[in-house]
Amino acid sequence: MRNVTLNYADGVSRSFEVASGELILDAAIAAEMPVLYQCQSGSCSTCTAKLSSGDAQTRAGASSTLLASEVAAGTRLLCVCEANSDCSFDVAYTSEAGANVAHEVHAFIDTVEKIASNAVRLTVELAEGEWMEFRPGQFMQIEVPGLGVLRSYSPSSVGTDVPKMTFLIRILPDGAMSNFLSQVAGPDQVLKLTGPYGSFFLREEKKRAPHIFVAGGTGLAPILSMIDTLRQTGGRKPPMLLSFGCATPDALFCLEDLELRKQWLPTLETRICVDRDPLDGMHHGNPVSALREGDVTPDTVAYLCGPQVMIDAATRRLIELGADPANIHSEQFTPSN
Amino acid sequence: ISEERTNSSKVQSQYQPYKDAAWGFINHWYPALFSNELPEDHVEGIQICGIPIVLRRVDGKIYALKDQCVHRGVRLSEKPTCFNKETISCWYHGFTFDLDSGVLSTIVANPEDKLIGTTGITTYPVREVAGMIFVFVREDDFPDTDVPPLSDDLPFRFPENSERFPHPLWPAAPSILDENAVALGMHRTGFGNWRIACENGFDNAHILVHKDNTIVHALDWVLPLGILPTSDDCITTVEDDKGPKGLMQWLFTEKWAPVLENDKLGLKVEGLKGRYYRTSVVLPGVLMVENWPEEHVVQYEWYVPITDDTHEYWEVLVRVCPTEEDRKKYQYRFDRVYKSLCLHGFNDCDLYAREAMQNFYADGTGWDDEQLVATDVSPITWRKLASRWNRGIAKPGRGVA
Amino acid sequence: ISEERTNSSKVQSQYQPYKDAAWGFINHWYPALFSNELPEDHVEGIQICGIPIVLRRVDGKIYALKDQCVHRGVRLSEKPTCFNKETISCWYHGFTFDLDSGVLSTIVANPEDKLIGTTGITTYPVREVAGMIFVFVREDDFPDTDVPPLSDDLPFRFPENSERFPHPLWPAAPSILDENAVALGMHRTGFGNWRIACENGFDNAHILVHKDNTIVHALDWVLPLGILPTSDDCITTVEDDKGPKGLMQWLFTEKWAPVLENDKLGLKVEGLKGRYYRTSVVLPGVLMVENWPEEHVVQYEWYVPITDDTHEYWEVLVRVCPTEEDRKKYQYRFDRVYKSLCLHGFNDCDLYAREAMQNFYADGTGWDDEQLVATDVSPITWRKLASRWNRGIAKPGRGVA
Amino acid sequence: ISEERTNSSKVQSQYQPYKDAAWGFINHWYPALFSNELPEDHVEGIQICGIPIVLRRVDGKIYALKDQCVHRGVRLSEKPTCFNKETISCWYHGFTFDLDSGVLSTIVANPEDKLIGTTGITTYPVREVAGMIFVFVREDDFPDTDVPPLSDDLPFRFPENSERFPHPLWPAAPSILDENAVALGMHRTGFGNWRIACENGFDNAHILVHKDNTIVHALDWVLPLGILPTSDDCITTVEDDKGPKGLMQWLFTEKWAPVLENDKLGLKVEGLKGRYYRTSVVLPGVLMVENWPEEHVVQYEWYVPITDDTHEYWEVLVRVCPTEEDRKKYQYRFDRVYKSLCLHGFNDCDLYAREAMQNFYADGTGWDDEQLVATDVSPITWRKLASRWNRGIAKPGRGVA
Ligand code: FES
Ligand code: FES
Ligand code: FES
Ligand SMILES: [Fe+2]
Ligand SMILES: [Fe+2]
Ligand SMILES: [Fe+2]
Ligand SMILES: [Mg+2]
Ligand SMILES: [Mg+2]
Ligand SMILES: [Mg+2]
Ligand SMILES: [Mg+2]
Ligand SMILES: [Mg+2]
Repeated sequence: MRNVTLNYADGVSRSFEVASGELILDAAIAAEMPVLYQCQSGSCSTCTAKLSSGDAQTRAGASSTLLASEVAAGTRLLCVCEANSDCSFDVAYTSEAGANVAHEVHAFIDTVEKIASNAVRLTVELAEGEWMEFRPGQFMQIEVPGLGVLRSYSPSSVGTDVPKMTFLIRILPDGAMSNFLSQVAGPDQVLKLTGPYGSFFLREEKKRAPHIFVAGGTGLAPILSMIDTLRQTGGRKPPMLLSFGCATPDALFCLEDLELRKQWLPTLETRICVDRDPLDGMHHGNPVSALREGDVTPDTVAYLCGPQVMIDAATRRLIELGADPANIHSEQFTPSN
Repeated sequence: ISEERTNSSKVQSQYQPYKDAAWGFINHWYPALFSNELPEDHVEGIQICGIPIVLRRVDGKIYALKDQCVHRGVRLSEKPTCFNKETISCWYHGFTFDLDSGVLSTIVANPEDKLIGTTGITTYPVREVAGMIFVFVREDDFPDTDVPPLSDDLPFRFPENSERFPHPLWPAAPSILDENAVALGMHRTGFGNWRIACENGFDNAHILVHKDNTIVHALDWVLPLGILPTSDDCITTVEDDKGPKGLMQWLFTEKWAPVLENDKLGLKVEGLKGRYYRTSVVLPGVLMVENWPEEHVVQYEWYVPITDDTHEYWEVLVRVCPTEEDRKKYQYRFDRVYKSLCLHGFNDCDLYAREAMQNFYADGTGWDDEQLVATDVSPITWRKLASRWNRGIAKPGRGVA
Repeated sequence: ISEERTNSSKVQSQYQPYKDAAWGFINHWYPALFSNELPEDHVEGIQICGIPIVLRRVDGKIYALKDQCVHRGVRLSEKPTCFNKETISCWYHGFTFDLDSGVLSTIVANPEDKLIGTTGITTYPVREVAGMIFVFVREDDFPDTDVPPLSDDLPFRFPENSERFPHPLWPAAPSILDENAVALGMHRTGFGNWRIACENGFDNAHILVHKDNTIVHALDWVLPLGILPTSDDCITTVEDDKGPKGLMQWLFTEKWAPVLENDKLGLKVEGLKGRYYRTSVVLPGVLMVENWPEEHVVQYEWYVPITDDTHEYWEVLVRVCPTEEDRKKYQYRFDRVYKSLCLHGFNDCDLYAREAMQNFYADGTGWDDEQLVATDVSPITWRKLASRWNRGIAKPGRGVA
Repeated sequence: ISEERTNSSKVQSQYQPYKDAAWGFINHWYPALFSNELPEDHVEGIQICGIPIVLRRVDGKIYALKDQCVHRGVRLSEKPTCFNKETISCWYHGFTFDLDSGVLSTIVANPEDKLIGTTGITTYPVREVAGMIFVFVREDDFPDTDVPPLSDDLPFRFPENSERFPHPLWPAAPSILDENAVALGMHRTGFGNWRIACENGFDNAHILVHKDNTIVHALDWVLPLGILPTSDDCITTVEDDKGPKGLMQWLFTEKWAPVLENDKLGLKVEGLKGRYYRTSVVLPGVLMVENWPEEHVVQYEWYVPITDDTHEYWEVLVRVCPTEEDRKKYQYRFDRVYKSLCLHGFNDCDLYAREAMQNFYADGTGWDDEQLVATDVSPITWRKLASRWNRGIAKPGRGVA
């Protein structure tokens, strides 16, 4: 066994074991190292790395597209390369390879639309030539113009809507962003966004399992993005249960959007909850209390977004109903963080 | 491991400049016409790398200028109008350009206009050798003093490279620059991008498409199923300070193994008359096939970009013919054998294959979706070399068809 | 635009997924070829939902694979090359794919390449019934285990639905899945988007275009000016857990009133021989016309997406023919009467009408500008249903013509 | 690009609206058809400024409506269907529109639908004079009350302008609006943008393209090499409150000098029979050539925008013919002389030149790259005037070919 270390562009280093005669890329993939590759046959040059210490050579008989000068300078193609000693390589990408690296973009405000007694929908369009890729559920930080303070919001829109992005924002008495949105914001004003951030995102590998979404208030935003992403995925759709709640009926929002999702997605069930004065068809209580026996199967995957107390209660309740704790993903979503 | 990590599109590819060169490499020498396509006092219009070019021959000398009037952009070649030997005039409003400098020297109906002498059209250096006219296709501001010799954009020469690239199996390949060289051939438009066409030229893995060609069977040639690289130095890149930049493939040496069998498919090649050849390619995309289609003859090919989805495909056979009789014999053999069986026949299959690849690459997705293998060491090496040594990436054509 | 149109912007948003389905719905069964278009050992290439597909028949069995080589993207069907009964090879560099699994099983000139066994092309499930070949056109990662039965993407069957959808005016419609069913028909390319074509099929308001058709007058049929919905339940949507998803129109019941007069225009339809029929449509866009063009016969139509602006228009008449003589008689009648007067004749007017609508929708503005009315309950119901029950929205073709 | 060009970026910004008018100017009168192209009860479809228009003649009167059904957008003219003298019906689902108001007055198979009377299609005012049909092509919300008289979009008239624009060398030009005026001519599609075509019409610097025309030599005309402006007031713009907006060029006065020699090129024009004429142009792009091709005749030209890359080129000769015999003689001369030698012959060279310019301007780069000179005072003045006085910039066609 040889020990091989990859030094990433972001300063992170990670090591793994390579058997003698084993190709370094094969070992890296097996060890779930972040590595970029494509052809695995020494041609496409995607897996290029620079040998910084140790001895590593192209497997005898394997071809590679490296020029002799490149080999002399230490360049190797990991897919056709064997380690003859412990060695380390520099790679040109970061340890987040394959993930979306956070960066700053500029966006123009399209609309600020009041959608409930204390919530607005903010629609923006990214500036020409700027782009933002994100996973459904991740969040961005938006700088409050003039004040320089940052607030975190998840898009309720999906990746294919970019350059348009939509956010649901709770209006707080005298909140920095709230004041900006309700008093200052107008079409074509420029906002600075940074992101994406967060490990609360839709798990692609679990997309066929039954889904439960529990959302409190504007915690609905990332959930909408997840539901729409699942909708856009071809093939069999999983059963989905959304439990969404606010304090009172006039604080609720996006109910028409949810109706539309139900029209488009036969496997989506929604429970709309209010703590007080429920209207016809609404659940009286919080979104956790709307969960019941039979909602959960052993492979259910759950996404929770809202105040910490709701997340704690929902987690307890889901486990009680039979959910695997490893399948419960959550994001605390307090209005001003 | 997540799916995204297998997607190489997120890293800047080592040959990104090549991927950007849909309209070709600019500031290079390209063939424009055969000499006999431009007789004395004729005017012809062509297009290379998105640039319209008009050629005129006066007293034997050839001039090449941008074929787009500075006034309102019509092509001068669309209705050739020349009032003397020093100029070419636009047929529309009579803007008249100096053949040698491109300067606006008069306007037919406006001889005193202040614009005269202050503007003009780009001129392109011209060389005529062995029956072919070459043009140096350049950006408008590329200085005359930087124009390299034509030989920098032509294949490696022999015997001067015989020591560097020995070839015991055949005589030293002739060159179009040799004394008494005669270039016979043809050109036609290929409906696909020039890079797709070019890569096919020196691709050692596509012999399958030629398996049923008449010339192979008429002459009892033995072609292997393919030729596999066996060593790291199967290709030598040439990046000398002076001279052409390109790559030489060590075909029919121990660095490449001919594949004669595929057990799984029950395929086996048998026979005696091995057909030895060697391919090399130099910038801006010139193929040389030594010892092809027979001894003492060399085949050149160019894939001259016209637009991003068309190229002019040039197939040229060169032989040194010191005497008039040699010349006649060569011409006769070209007309009777080479033209129909090689330039058509054999190479028609290549043109077909190149055009068949066009859809895959035309929308840009092919460059990401292709899955290359060991034998593709040839195109990959070429892409990297071309990315490194080209003299400029042509911009999309402006105001042209 | 009038406020009285029935497709307000709220209604429109309910069928947004349908508006996004320019390239069709993926993960559905579509007709590919008639059986006699793919004889033993033949290879054919087609395209559905932007996906190129190659079909090969070996020992009677049909295989369907993506017709785009993983190597450099050429279509395998462009020059069919098969070295044995288990594989299909790419004619260019000899990449060879297992017919059954699509896996890259060897490379002609590169039998030991590392890529072998690690990659491949998508395969498509195939069913052959009553003289037609169906292919399940799927996304690359759609699992075999999720492939639904063909019957889920075919029209409602009778008599098993006779109670649910009674039809006193005609005998139970045959199905292509019935024992001894014979499907006779034709297919041709329509130059327009598939949705525009499909909606015309079950549109009860367009009888006007058929007013002068030969078959109507030769057989003295009485066709009304139109058929108007008279009740909310004029259409039943079928959204059962299992089986096809679609809609049935209660034509020639009290839920629809034939319009026989228009006073304002002085139009009046008279006559005795009412021509009763009923249309239904199921995902992914299959029309059934019961009792058409005569008793015991049913007409099916498909509008198979090729690109966003072309579709393959299939017209198929099904009849159950238990004996050889029945078969012959049916074929004879098809050849002499149905083909010229119905599939051409009558339906040519539909094809014309569909292509006439294409400009309006092609630039995307038609979906917003159209002003639908009461009779358009049929397409609106269909759009909503299709938005809800399709198995995926096809993405624009990649690397194809 | 030379600093000496007359269209500096400042000048360019003055005519930005003109650069935006690729699809033409809307809310103007345009010729649609010759009277004899629309006999009694005929229906014809045309397209102007991206708007499809259907014309029907009933009892001599002509109606023009938007040729795009409000229902699902097909062209009414594609299969003309009229059940009475007051309406035109859509052949597809029978939406029926009042000829006069455009209102949806009934639906063939849906006489009680609530949409009836609430929607409709735009109508276009029509005028028929001297054998030509003109249509006022307007935006959907352009009010009837604002429609200007046809004369506002036709060339300047004489003798009422004879004092303002004296012309000692020829008789007062007739007008199509004169009593007994007869307009003979032709129209055909030009494959280029209408502005490029229009500017050629009154361009004094392009006489070179006509140098070899048969009519010039048959009639021994002397045409100069070009005509140069000699004074600031060589062009008068007409921007009166009422009447046409346009420009008059003072050709063959002391404000323009004919160029008869170019020393540098050794060119010299000699001869006696000067051919005097004068060009003017008015919005929306109507050329008048007075005294052309002979005395008492005037030539009009229109370049009617169809799309952004096609226009309908109209060439019309007008003469006043008070008697039937005058009419016959004029028709005879038109058929034998004018049509072949002028409208074809001479003007074919113009059409050729206009189409030759299209590539340069089609991708938008020509507007920036062109280098105009002194003689281009004509197009520059026109561009500024048109930018100022047009009644609206047409939007790209919606839902049309
Ligand atoms: S376009 Fe060439 S002179 Fe005017
Ligand atoms: S493209 Fe198919 S094998 Fe190369
Ligand atoms: S499209 Fe004209 S009536 Fe339907
Ligand atoms: Fe070849
Ligand atoms: Fe029909
Ligand atoms: Fe002219
Ligand atoms: Mg010079
Ligand atoms: Mg192109
Ligand atoms: Mg298309
Ligand atoms: Mg009116
Ligand atoms: Mg166009």
